[in-house]
Order: sequence, then C-alpha cells, then structure tokens
Amino acid sequence: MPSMEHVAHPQQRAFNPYTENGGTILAIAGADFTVIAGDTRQSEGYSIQTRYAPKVFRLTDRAVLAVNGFAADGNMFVKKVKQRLEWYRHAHAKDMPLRAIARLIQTMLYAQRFFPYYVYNILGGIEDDGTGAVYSFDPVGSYEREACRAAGAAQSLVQPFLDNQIYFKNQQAAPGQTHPSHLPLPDVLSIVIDSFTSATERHIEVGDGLEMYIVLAKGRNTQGMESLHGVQELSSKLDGERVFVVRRELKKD
Amino acid sequence: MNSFATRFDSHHHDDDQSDAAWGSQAGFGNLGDGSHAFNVPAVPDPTAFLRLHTDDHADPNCRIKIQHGTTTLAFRFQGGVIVAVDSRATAGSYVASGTVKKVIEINPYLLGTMAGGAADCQYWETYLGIQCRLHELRNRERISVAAASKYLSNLVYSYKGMGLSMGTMICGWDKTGPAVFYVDSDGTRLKGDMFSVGSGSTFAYGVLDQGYRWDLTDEEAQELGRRSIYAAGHRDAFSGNTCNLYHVKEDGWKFIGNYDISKMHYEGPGDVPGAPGGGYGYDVRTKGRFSVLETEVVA
Amino acid sequence: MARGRTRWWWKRETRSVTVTQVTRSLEDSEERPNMAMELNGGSVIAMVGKNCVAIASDLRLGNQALTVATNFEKIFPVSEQLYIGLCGLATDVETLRERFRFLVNMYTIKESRAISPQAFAHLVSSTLYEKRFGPYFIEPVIAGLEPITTTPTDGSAPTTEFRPFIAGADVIGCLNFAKDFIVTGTASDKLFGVAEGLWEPDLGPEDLFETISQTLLNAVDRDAYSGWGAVVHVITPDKVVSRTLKARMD
Amino acid sequence: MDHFPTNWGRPRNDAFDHYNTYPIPVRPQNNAFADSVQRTQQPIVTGTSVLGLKYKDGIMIASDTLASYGSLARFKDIKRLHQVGDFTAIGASGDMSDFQALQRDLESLIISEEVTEQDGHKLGPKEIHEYLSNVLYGKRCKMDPLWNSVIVGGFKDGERFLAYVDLLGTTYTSSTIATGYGAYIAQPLLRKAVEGKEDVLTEAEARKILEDCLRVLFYRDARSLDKYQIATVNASGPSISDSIKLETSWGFAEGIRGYGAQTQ
Amino acid sequence: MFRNTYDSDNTVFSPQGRLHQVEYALEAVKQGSAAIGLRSKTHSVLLALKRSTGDLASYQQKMFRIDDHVGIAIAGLTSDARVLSNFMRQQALSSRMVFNRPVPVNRLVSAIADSASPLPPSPLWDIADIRCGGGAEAQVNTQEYGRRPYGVGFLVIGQDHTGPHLYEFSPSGTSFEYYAISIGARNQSAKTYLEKHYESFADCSLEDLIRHGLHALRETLQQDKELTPANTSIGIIGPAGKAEKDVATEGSFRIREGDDVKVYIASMVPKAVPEPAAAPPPAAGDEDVQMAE
Repeated sequence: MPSMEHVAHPQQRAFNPYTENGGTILAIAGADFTVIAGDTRQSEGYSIQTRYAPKVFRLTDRAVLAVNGFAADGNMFVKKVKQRLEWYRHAHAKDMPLRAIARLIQTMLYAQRFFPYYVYNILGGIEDDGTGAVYSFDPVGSYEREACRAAGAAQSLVQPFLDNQIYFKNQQAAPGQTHPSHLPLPDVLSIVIDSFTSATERHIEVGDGLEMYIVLAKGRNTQGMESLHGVQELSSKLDGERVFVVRRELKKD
Repeated sequence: MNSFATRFDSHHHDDDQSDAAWGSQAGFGNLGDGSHAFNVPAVPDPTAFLRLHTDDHADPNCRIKIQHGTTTLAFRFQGGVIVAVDSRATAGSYVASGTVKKVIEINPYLLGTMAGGAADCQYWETYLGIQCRLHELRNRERISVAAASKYLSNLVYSYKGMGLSMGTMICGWDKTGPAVFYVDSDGTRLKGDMFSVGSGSTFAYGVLDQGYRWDLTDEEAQELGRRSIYAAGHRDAFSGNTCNLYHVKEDGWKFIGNYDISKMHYEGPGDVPGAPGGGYGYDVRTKGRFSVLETEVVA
Repeated sequence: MARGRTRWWWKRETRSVTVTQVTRSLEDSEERPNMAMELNGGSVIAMVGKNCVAIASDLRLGNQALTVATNFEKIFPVSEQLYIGLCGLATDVETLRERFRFLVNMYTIKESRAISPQAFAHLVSSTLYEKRFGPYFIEPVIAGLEPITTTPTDGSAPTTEFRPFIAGADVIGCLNFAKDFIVTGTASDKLFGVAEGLWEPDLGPEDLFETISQTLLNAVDRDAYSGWGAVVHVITPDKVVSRTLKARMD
Repeated sequence: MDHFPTNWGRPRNDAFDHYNTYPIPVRPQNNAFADSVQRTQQPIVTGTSVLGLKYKDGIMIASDTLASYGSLARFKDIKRLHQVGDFTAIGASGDMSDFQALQRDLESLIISEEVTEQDGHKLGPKEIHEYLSNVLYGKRCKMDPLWNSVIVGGFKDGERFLAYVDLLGTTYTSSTIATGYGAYIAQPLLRKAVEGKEDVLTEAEARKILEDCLRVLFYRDARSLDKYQIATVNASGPSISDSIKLETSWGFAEGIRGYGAQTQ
Repeated sequence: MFRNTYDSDNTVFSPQGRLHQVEYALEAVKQGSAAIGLRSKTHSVLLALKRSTGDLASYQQKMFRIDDHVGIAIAGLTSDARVLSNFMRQQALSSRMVFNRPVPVNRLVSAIADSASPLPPSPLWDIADIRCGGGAEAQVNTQEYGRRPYGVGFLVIGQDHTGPHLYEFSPSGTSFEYYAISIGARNQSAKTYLEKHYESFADCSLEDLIRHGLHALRETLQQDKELTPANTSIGIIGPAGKAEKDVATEGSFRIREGDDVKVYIASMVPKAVPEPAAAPPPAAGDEDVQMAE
C-alpha cells in the first residue's frame, strides 16, 4: 500500500461554498404513474431554518424533479432547468420528453464537473410510451433509470426498506405465484408515507412536512387516489398527463 | 494567469441563453462542435478544492460523495472480445446502486467499460460516441478501436490533473480483428489481450489467469468472464450484485446476459452454454465434505 | 456526528490509542473508532417480540474491502436465555467474548445463580467503561429473557414470567435500553430504516423471526461491509431457535 | 494511476507521484489575487444577530447598532437596517463593509427601476429578495462572497413577506427568522411567541417580543449592544426607528456566581 | 431597383429629412399579411391572417408566445421576427430569473424598440451571468452604419397588475400603446372598422372582442377570400372565454388555430354591403413578404 504520509493536504480555506441542508427525497415508478416525494424541513447543522421549504418541483405535466443537498444550489439548478425547458417549449411547441430532460440534467450537472452542484437529483414522471419512470443522478451527472430511489440525508434508512417493499428483495413469493412487477398506486403511497415517518423517527434532519407529487399517464383515471384528502391538481390541461400534489404533516421534533 | 486554467475557465455560464439553450442539439448543446465550457472554481488550486469536497477517502464527511468501486474486465481470444462487469456502485460503505450499467454501448461495434467516476465515464464515452459517428460520416468507414481509444486518451489527457477519474477499456472489432485498449484518466493507453480494472480486479485476474487460453471456445470464454466477475463480487466488498456479459464478434457486440452474483454462488448462472452446472461458491461445492459449519440453512 | 472536520483519519496510526492520551481532542477520539469500526465490518440487530426476543448478525469478516471469511459469528450465548452480539473490531470481539465468559462464570460461581440480563448489561457497561480512554472498538447488543418470579399471596406455587430484554451500548459502555430494537455495526443506519418500517409490537416468535430476518438481510444488502450470510437466534421461554439464513454472497 | 483497490475510483491526488515519473503533471493554478482584487476571506467589522417576525399588519425586523472589530466594540451607532424602495426593509448581520456594498447596489437598482422608469412597476419585497439571493449566490459561485446573513421583509399588495438569504445564497421564508447567535438564543423565544399567532399579534406586542429577545441577546451575546433599531413594514410602508436604548436590569445577577462582581 | 440616391445607407438623411431605408422597412411590414389587436378591460386579443404559398403548402406562423403573460403577432419578415421574439423571450426569462417576476410588458416593448434594457446593470455582479446582452434594439439599427432596420412590425399583447395591454412596435424603433390597431397588408380597411367601433371595446366580452377583430380582419381580405379555420390565428390574454377549456386562472397567453377558431368564425355577422375594390394583392411567395423587384 503506498504510503499516504507524503500526500499534501488540501487546505481548508476560510470560505466553504457548500453547506448541507438536510432532508430526504424519494421517487417510485408504477406501471402508469410515478410518485415523487420529499420532506419540507430545511436545516443547517442542528438548527431548523424553516419547516416548509419545498424540495420537489413540477417541471412539466409529465416531469417532476426532486432536489436534495445544498438548498441554494438546488434552487438555482431547478430554475435553470426550468428555463431550458421553456426554451425547448418555445422552439418545439411541446414539452420536452422525460428521457430528454434526464440527458439535459446530466449535461447541465457535468458542465459543473470541477465546481459541482452539491445536489442529488431524482427525476420522476411519465415516458413517451406511457410508463412511469424514475431517473436518479449523482452530483456530477451520472444517471440511471430505475423503479425506485431514495436520496438525501436518510437515503440509507429508506432505500433498503424500499428494496424490500418495492423490489420484494429477500422475499419469497407465495407458492405458485410471482411478485408483481409494479405495485398499485395506493400501496405505493402508503409505502412512501411509511418511509418518511420512519425516516423522521430516526433522522434529525427529516420531518415537519411531506409533499408527494403524483404523475399519472395520459388517459389514466385517478383510480387509487379517491381516499386521499387534500389532493391538489397542477396539470395545465386535463387530457394529457396529469400532476397532483398531496401534503401531509410529519413530526416536528 | 496560467494558460491552463484560462483554457477551461469560461466566463460563459454552462447554460447561458445561447444557441444550445434551444435544446435542439440532443442535450449535448455545443458539444457537437467539440467545445466544452466547464466552470472552474476561482480558487488557487481547483484540484485541491475538488478533492476537499468530493474525496470520501480523505475525509469520510466530505459532502459530495462520488460513487466508486467496481470490477470490470475484458479479454481478447480467438472468438472475439469478452467484456464482463459487475453492477455495484458504492458511496462510502453504502451500496448506492446494484443495477449500474457499467458497459457503455458506444456504437454497434464499440464498447467502453466504466470504472472510477461514473459521470466521467458516462459523459466522455457518450461524447466519444458522437466523435465516432462523425468519423464514420467524414471517412465513410468505421473508426478503428485504436483510433477511438486514442481519441478518448487524448481527450482525458488534456484534463490531466483536473481530478477526472476513469479507467476504461475500449473494446471492439475492426479491420485488424478483435481489439482491447485500456485508457485511464492519466492519459495512459495500452493495447493488450487482457485487462481488469477496479477494486475487485485482483480477484478477477486470479480467475482469468488460470483459465485463459487464446483458443478458448466462445462458450468457455463467456464462462471465464462470468466466473471472474463472480470471484470479484464474492471477495470484494465494493463489487457485486449482478454481472453483465458482452461478447464482441466480427458483426458487432452482443449482450449475452445479466447474472445475479449471489445466484451464481448458490446455483450457478443457470442453463447457459459453457456453465459446468452447480454453484460457484466454495462452501456450496464442498458442502458435506469438509465444512464444519453445518447448521440448518433456511432458504 | 462530527461536522466540518477537515483532518484525515488515515494520517494517524491505527492502534496506538493508549490510556496516556487523555488530552486528545474530541476530534481525535471520534475519528479513530471510525476506522476501527469499519475495518472488519459486520452488523448486529436485536428485536423485542411478545414473550420473546430475537438477535441476529451477519457472518462476514473482512479486511476493509477484502472479504476474509464468511463464517464469523458475532453473537454468543451468555446463559440459556441471554445472548450478546459483539460488533466492531474483530480482535476485540474475541477478547471481549472471552472476557465476558470469564466474568459471567465468576458471577455465577460467586452468586450461585445465573446472571440476569439486567445485571449482565451493567457488567458489559462497566467492562467497557474500564477502557474509557482507550476503548474496545465494540458496540455490544444484548438480548435475553428476564425471568420474573411472582409468589402469589394465596399460597399457590410461584409462577415465572419471562420479560423480553434488549440493550445496546456504545464503545465506552453507555447503555441504551430500548423497547423495540437495537442495531449496531456498519449497516446500523440501514438497519434503523428497515426496522423502523417493519417492526411492530407484540410479534410472536415466528413473525419476529421473519421481521428480524427481513430487516437484517435487506439492510446488509445495502452495506458493502456486512452480509455474506446471517444467523438469527429467537429466544422464547422454552427454547432458543438458531437459524442460518441463505443470504447474498456479494 | 493508483490501482490500489480501496483507493480506486476516488479523486486523484497527483501531489504524490507513485511511480517516480518526473515531472509531476502540473495542476492549474488560479491565482485568486492575480487581478489585484481583494476578496472577503473572513468578516472583519461585524454585526451580530438580526431578528425578524410577522405580525398582524406586517413584518418587523430588529437589530442592535453595534459593529464589532473582533472582540472590540468598535462602532456603537451603526445602522444595520435599511429601507429598499417603497415596500421593503432589510437587516444584515456579518461583515458591515459587504453590507454597505449591498446597500449601494440596491440603491442603484431602485434608482434605475423606479426613478428612471416611473411606470408603476415597483419592486416589492419578493423581488428584492429574489434579486439579493441572485447577487449573493452569484458572488459565492465566484468564491468571492458577501459575508452577510440578510433578513428581507416587506408588505405589498396586502401581503406580508419575510425571508432570509446568506453568503452562500441559502434562502428560506418563515414567520420568525433570526441570524447569528439569535438563531440559537432568540429563535426559540420568537417561535414560541409568534408561531400560530401571526394574524393576532399587534404592533405593540410584536415590538415587545423583539425587545425581549434583544434583551436576552444582550445578556448572553458578548458581541451585542443595548442599543437597537426596529424596522416596521406595514400597509403604510417601511419605517425604521432611531436608535433606542434597551431597558436592562442586572439585579437578578446579584449573588449568582458567574454574573456580575465575583465575591470569592 | 434603385429609387433614390439616399436610400442605400440608413445613416444618411435625404434632403427631405427622410431615412429611406427605415421607410422601406415600414413598407416590408405593409407587405405582410394583416394582424389586428384589440383590448378590453379584461382581455387583449390578436388576430392574424395566415398566408400559404399554395394548396400544397402549410400556413405561415403569425404569432409567437413570449412568456405566459406576453404574446406577439407579426407582419413582415418572419426571420427578423424570430430574432426579435427570441430577444424578447430572453428578456422575459431573465426577469423571471433575477426578480422572479414577469417582465413588465411596457419595458419589454421599449427594450426591443429603444436601447433600454428592462434589467438595470448591477455593479456588484457580472450581469453576463444571468442577464442577456442587448443587441436586438431596433432603434440602434436605424442609427448605425452597416446595420439594417428590422423588416417586421409587431403587435404585442400582455398583462400585468395594471391589466391587459396592447402595443404596436414598428421597425423605426417606435412603440405605442393602443385600444385597437392593425398592421400589415390592407390594414387601413381594418383600421377604419376599428376606429368606427373602438369605443365599445372596453366593455366587450372576449367573444365580442374576437368578433370585432374578425370583422376587422375580414376587411383586409382579397375579394375572393374569406376567413377560414386554416388561415386565421387568434391570440388571447385574459380569463377563459365561453368556448375555452384548459386555460390557467391567470389567463395566460394562448394561440387558437384550426378547429378552435371555428366557433368564433361562425359567430361573425355576414357582411351587408360588398367590399369596395381593393388594391392589387401582393404576389404570394414562400415568405410573408415579397420584396418588390
């Protein structure tokens, strides 16, 4: 093993351009829907700055972006993505497809390769073929399409729980049956809520409020959402993909 | 002012409302014309800055954890090139993903493997794909593996010392037959018959070296690739989950399959050509003969 | 949690911590166990059920990234219905296992009775605190059934109930008596998340076994340093069931 | 390249040359001082906490009037509250020279926006806050921060607005905000007094809450002063008070070890 | 074609005190098909006649969305319009980036007309980071050597907290606010109609406003032509009308074309008297404007 003793230390400069604002985000894709959620606490160190700072943003009727990490970078990044999407709308008179937004986010993140945005992004929505999709990114832009992903302060608490509940990892199907490849919307929503109440219980940076965005594929009815109270629709038109947001309280301690 | 820094420093913001903002260039903006605009922090030593904030080895509490850890391998034999990789990405001790695609399909005849910074590999190998296509359009013939790897090597060399981290094998079949080139972010570029890269590479080399011959059959070669990745996945904490296997032949690459490494341990890769049948696991193979740990195993 | 730390742990020598270094800064004392606690890997969890407890661990012994052995048990019986899981630096696992065996034997001989989980927890705590300034790199988990014998006033025969008991401690013996579950090891954060989602009160032995198994397996699958097999002990009033689980081997 | 398995994939450190290949590849050097422009590397003359809250008719911001030079109470009648346009007030803690640069910038913004255009499109507190966060975030991206935490408050079109922005560009809104030491000492008091009562508190009550918080801060924050200002923004626009002397009483400290004169 | 000694350079006045290049640019606007704008207390609308080069070709684009609260209709060179509209879009986005506010419509119009940017410079930070440089201002083009005035006129509708607005912008670098206005080929006939009815516009419903607009637009048609869903574009700002669905509560700018305009065309009152003979139609070409030979 090469000796490390001679390696020069990077100097800690007086000004550190990054901070960490806590919180957790997660997204789960269904067959014809996607749920993207985040808590609303913003903290720095042990101080709660505010109990309501959104981390999940509607980009288009079929794309929702959740950002986590350094809040100022996150907000600026979302603003810039939205402006790029507006230009796309001007140029092509339609919304950018989800997979194109994913690639756009990669190149925008990688452009900051040497001064990274300290932001973990999860993009959720509906693909052109009508399927639910989740794309997860690292801070410098490597990305992957997945069925579910948690990121942020409590990612290591939530992700193994999702592996178990969404992917049925380490679970055996009942004899003669197989695990469903996609869960229905009510199941997904209850898993999301459980994930966040669990994370709130065991992680100091998670809590206060929960925002869940639900994106439905074109033509899918709102089946599975009847029992939800306080659903707010954000879609710009009723005959395309539809976006909803649901807010819930989390523990504030 | 240092010319090196000025070369990469750009006063244009990455996403200024330039032509690229029109979004009609496949998201790669102005990359088509070969110009990259990277924002470099205005500090005396940008590399130290980057390391301070992204090197979890130096400081486990660094904020930006870049994913790492891997086993990738590629070797040449009479039937072409075998490329096999694992699919795990770790950040600290956390397994950030078990489904990473570490083989990047540059075009139907070229594969690149991913080790080191995931974003570095994804981005630059996608960019290499653009350049390979342009080469085809300009010269009416496919780019050779040597030229493609040289292109990538020159490219990353121009960023040397900036903190890129990638170790990749560019694999393909061209006029000279099967070819494998190792390229890393130092600018090293090596032609060879067999490479393995990543934290689990030592384990993979162990299996490769004892099983490799030039005249392996296709099936034997695929099995060797699988078996090597299994060994690395089993012994290396930062490698594992699944193995992706590719075979490059004269008519381009073919995806052979995706194999769960834990399943290979207990049951083997399943009914595939070349597999001897049975699990690869040491304890599975010696069960009932030597092991002293014979407790009830609950499936 | 240490924030804003800029020094690098590998600059220091690993095992030169001695009692003489009482003036070390807080930073140092926090950094050093960090490496030792991750050197060999491994995780332990204990859970409370209805009239039963379960304790489970993985089987890995590693040297950083290298997996050296996959049959390294970390949970040891203390008495018939009391188990201890020792999680952390492997050499300290062996040391403490022998130390506790010795101390429990001495207790049993002196007191002529089995040690109660409560007493054992405090024995563990004081043993660890003895090395306050050069600690064992072990975070123990204790799980057992505490016999509560009640003698009815009507003169009928005394009855013995078994109350579930679990406890954990940090490297210098700060005890934590939880009502639900205790987790330690390199996968502790993952274990917390899954256990918080899956555990519920008053699980029977079989349900408890399934819950603790699912928790452990899914957590260690997201941890690079734990896994490669698992053992689960479910302690009920009349028996202890120990099972080895088929787990991912990567 | 470092192929040691556990070092694999991490950002490379070329300061040490594993293979003794000389010369070591030269890394770029951005000389931060090449352009002869000094940046704030640390705050010099500083102001301590600023407090802000929402009340029934608008918002209030309060700060003391001290600018410290390290531990020296250097300037004892400094204005740390500032009116911006017709609807907004801001208060800043942190480096006072940076804050004054911000004031000048906002002044020229208001001149060009409202004096030059005169078209009735006036900047409200939300716009000022968005602008300030862009300025501060933009400077942080240049590694040349304005070393301040700023509270922006205002009242426009019947709406209260209270928000925070700091040297990193971090922003948030809340019904109570405190910067500096106030985040630890005053914020709990403010939250208890204000949260849920934003639409009930009168101006006098709000003023009392802030005075109480400033008093506690003066007792415990060694960089604070018993002179303060309060900015009030409501439907009739911003008004910033003159310096006010804080009523303090140290009688309770008698006989408590650690306060006042030591007897033993 | 060479009409005048003084018309090749826009920095030189003619002895009559005229800038011929600027006047020619105004001619280019007149060559384009007509566009009409009207404003009520609640709505602003644009109506435009789209040309097609023939049965085999599609119809040209006459309207552009600038932002949620601003839209334009053009007459003249479409390519010049694209340059200017992109500049306006940049300004609108910059305003949202810097102040998170929709750009005031009047400032947006004066930004393309004069050299006034709606965003003031800041001494503290590099404005190039977020704001966009100028370079599109029409007035500058009338004053500097080596430049050509834009050959396009705009009608701009928008809304802000002071209500709906309608502006005209011309290549000479002027801009005015109107109750109703028309530009493009045969706009005088439309203007006559508008002048006759404008007093009633303020209290019109959206449907009535559009009907007035269509009537005015009809006046610009060649004798054998009529308004069809294919050749009519309607741009609207303001609350949703009776025939509209999916309009955001803010009443964002939207362009209605094709089937969506049928209902409005159907609401038109047939003309009582035949139209007086109109000027010869400009020859159809592949561009909005056919430059004279």
